[in-house]
Amino acid sequence: MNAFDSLTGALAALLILPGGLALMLIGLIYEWANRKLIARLQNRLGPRWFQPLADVIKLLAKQSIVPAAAHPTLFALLPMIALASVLTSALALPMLGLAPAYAFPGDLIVTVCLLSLLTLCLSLAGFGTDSSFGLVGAMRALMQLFSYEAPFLLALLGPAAAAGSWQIDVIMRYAEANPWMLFTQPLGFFVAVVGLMAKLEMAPFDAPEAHTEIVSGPLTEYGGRHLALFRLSKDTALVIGLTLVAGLYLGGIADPLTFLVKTLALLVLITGVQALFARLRIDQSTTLWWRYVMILLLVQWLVMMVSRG
Amino acid sequence: MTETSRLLEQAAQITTPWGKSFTAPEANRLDVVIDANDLPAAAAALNAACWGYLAAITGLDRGADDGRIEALYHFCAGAAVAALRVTTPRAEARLPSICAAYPSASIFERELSEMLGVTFVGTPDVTPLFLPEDWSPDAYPLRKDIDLSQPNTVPVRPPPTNGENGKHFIIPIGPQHPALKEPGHFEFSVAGETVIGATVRLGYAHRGIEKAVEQRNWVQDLYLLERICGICSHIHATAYCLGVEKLAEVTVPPRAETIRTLFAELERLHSHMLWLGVAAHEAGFDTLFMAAWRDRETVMDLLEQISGNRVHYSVNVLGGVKFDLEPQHIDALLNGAAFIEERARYYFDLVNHDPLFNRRTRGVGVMTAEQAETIGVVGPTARGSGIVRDVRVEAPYLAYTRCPVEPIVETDGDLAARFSVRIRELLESCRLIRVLLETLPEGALQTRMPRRIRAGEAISRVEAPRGELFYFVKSGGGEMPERIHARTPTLCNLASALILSIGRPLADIPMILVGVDPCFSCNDRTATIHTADGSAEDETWTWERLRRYGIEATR
Amino acid sequence: MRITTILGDMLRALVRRPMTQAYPAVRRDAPSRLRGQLHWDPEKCTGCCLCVKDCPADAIEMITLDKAARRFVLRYHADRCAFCAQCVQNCRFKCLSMSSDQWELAAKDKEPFTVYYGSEEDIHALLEKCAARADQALPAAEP
Amino acid sequence: MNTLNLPERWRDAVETVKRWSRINSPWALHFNSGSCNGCDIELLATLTPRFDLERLGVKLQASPRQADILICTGPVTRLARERLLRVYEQMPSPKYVIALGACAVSGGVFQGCYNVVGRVDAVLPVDVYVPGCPPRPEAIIDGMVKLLAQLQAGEKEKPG
Repeated sequence: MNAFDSLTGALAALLILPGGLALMLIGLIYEWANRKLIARLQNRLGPRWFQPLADVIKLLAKQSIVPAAAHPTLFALLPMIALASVLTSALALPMLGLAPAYAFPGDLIVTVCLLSLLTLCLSLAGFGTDSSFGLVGAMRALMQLFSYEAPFLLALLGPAAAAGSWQIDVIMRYAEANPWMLFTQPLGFFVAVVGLMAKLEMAPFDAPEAHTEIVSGPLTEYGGRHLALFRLSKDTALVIGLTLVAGLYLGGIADPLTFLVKTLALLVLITGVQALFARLRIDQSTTLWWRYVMILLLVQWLVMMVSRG
Repeated sequence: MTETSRLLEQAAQITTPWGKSFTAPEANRLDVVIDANDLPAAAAALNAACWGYLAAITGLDRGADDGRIEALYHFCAGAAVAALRVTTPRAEARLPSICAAYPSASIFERELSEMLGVTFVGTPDVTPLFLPEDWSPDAYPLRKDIDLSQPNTVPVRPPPTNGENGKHFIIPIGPQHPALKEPGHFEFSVAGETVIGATVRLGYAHRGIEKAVEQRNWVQDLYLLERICGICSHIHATAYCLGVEKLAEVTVPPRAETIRTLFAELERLHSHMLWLGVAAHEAGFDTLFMAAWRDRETVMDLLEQISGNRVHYSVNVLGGVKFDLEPQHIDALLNGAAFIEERARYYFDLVNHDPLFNRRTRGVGVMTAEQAETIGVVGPTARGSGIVRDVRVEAPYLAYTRCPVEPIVETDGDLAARFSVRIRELLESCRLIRVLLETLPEGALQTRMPRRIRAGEAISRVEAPRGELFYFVKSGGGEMPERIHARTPTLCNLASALILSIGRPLADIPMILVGVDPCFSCNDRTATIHTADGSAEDETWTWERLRRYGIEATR
Repeated sequence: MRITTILGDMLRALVRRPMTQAYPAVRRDAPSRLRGQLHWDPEKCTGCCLCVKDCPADAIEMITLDKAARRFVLRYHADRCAFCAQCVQNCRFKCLSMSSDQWELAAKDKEPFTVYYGSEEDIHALLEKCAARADQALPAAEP
Repeated sequence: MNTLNLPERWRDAVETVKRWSRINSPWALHFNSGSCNGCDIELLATLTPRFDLERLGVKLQASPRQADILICTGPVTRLARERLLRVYEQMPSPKYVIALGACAVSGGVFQGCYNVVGRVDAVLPVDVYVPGCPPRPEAIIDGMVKLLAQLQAGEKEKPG
């Protein structure tokens, strides 16, 4: 009963009270940092600092059209579920150096799964709109999900195994006390970063919404406030993903300063990779995951097991 | 010109059994008048002797007084152009098809039947090409007596529906689609991620320019034809000017010739760089897109500085050019060429060595030389498959006669080869710009042109950035042309893209489409390519069927 | 296999200033040959109408008020103009020129696109005449 | 928003924020209704490093559902007319239309061609006209800025 109380309390804090809002705001700022850096890498000026905020407010204030072919309730509900699941996944994370709102053993798995719910919602949104672009995009999103999900989770389990716990704040405390796992498990770090990019559907893994092929993929028919919610959930997922990987591999995030420095450093790395590559075809991307990344991970685990004896 | 005269003599010999009269309107041309019934036999003889390729079929309405419609079958070999001329009564226009010998004639024949109301006996396809669905079936736009003040419409058939069609899934692309900056409607049937069929509906940019030129005077037409295409505007205007100047027997001053050539090469530079950017964008490689367009601004600046406009430079006037080159322009051009050269080397390195980008280009959309020959592709698309087809080399015009061009050829035939060809052409264009500036003659810019052009017919062929551009200009001696026929390089290349896309993953389609650098405002046609149900293999395409669609387009 | 040749370009872009021009804030001069809005100087015009004849877009109308007194008004339609400069070429008396400065022509309605050139009183006279014959005013203003 | 019973002051504030967001985040959709490509490549050029419209918040959207401004180039051909209307209908309001280039504004050199319906405002309500053949990228930005200025001034406010 006590656990339930604290859970609902934490949920309320995240979803309704400033916690969730702050998280979304950080997400918008990170989106801006990402776009600005890409622009600079392309020798452009790039967006102004308030750009993502203006985008979201504008979308919220716009007329929203529900296509005739879509199920009206599902159409409106999916973005909300996506945002809620992403926000819920932040429960177990120590953000900005604060203690996690609701930590429990095994919350690492739950967090990653809740993040995947975003992709599932996106796919369902694509399937639900009866647009051929949406369908193809949804198929691609799912295909990609199945290919990166396992390696990504395994890559995050590396630090967990090292720390001997599946609870995020325990692992992070272990990470703080020990040498950075970026150096002890470099392959795992590599897979975690690439997996994060795939999870966030960033180039070169943006095949599900490759707009030269399938317009905007699953979101083709989405506009107005539904789109705004999806964008917010994606931005929030970006922050959560960065926190996870930075906390686990870059030696923990004890205070707000290290949190900012480490997540932003990771963002810069991801953005650089994003600008550097051409888009992978969906078949190339799945091949990449199963043929190369899986092998890398297995090597990593083998080394870990051998070194532990 | 001995090679050309030898070719023409050979053509005359081949067609002797059917020829009723042989004339040579220009040094490199031969007109053979034959009887309409002999057409298939004569065409078959030319085909059997491998004399050139079918470049275009021009239809002429000779008016109510004459009572006949004339069709000109242009064959080109090197610099030589031989035309078979046939006539048919206007009231009941009927011609035998030559698709048996030249499958590529199909689209020309469809155009003729749609625009002039000629019935082709034995042609495989008679569906309308580029007029809207509600266009009246007995209004022929290019006939002289059509009343275009009427809407000429009939009630429409319901449009085809998108989405699931039978058991296949159809992905529509266009006319409004981010991959296409221009309108054209494609439908790809897919099984999973694999394309198993492709159709295209063009005509979204069909404005009816060939008819409009007959209602405007010679000078106005220059600007109208320039606006066939915003990317290769100068070359359209140049082709037209060359034709009209030939008719008027006006010689353009050498300085003007060089300036025209210079602009043609600048246009090639900007067009190829634009293409490089767009192709990179299709591959999801936005950094390269931005870089290519950033560097392209150098060329745009040069164009704007010299001509006063970034896109429709309108450098040409009939009889010469408008704008002279000042010393500071020459300096700017040399600097610009040096810069582009440096960047082109860098891009060449990039597209050949970037591992992820190469995964999207190597072995994608492979077209063998034999395939290219039968489909009838032109320009860089053909040169990427190892075929030297470049009018600047085969039949030099303007200043290319003084400054020879080195043809750029790659043999792999895939997208990577097309990238290489276009980027190496950037280098070649930079070299040409330097040579042209070194040998820039002094003198006047314009020769006076008469307002009325003496009656006659002229053919001009030029090399647009996308391939050979063929113009046929006919004057009746008045202030307005009687007929202008422009055959643009895009459609034959586009047909190749549709053929190559079958059996490929959907993600490759934008790349393959863009690989041929399609230009829909240049051409407005419908080509339909279907595969048999359920089969995703190229084998469903016989060579005959392939060839039927490998055709040049007209406007 | 080289890892991404474009990396060098990206890093160079990062240290260099962005290439972006701050256009609405900073307005750079266009090249002197730029073909902007057409200008007409009535001083030397003989009313030969060669400019009108060869205009590909019907953008120029020469309205003769009094041929003998050389009173002409030139009505220019910037919205139709193709900025090809053929009229400038055609004019034997160099009455026409294209501004290198007036190229920001965007407007929320089409009113500013119809420009009258000529002396004040001629334009006034013409507009009055048009108003008087409101039924057939502004010949061919709307195609 | 209007159903909420907010005090006048608050409603004004909400309106101001809405307008601010609209002005700072104009997402555009490009439709070619039969143009010669000239305007299209110049529009594309405004997105590239030299002009970079992203600094004004402009993003070229792929789907009409996500666009605020329809940028239309070229004279409207008979075939393109239906499509143009359909794309416009798919856009959520408030929506605006920019007619780009002489052909879109007036028909340009293609006036009277048999397959051309005519200028864009014969089909759709146009908010800003940008003449030029084609307009320079700066002139396109100028048109965009003039549209945004209209929004700022509160003109053309449409229910949304």
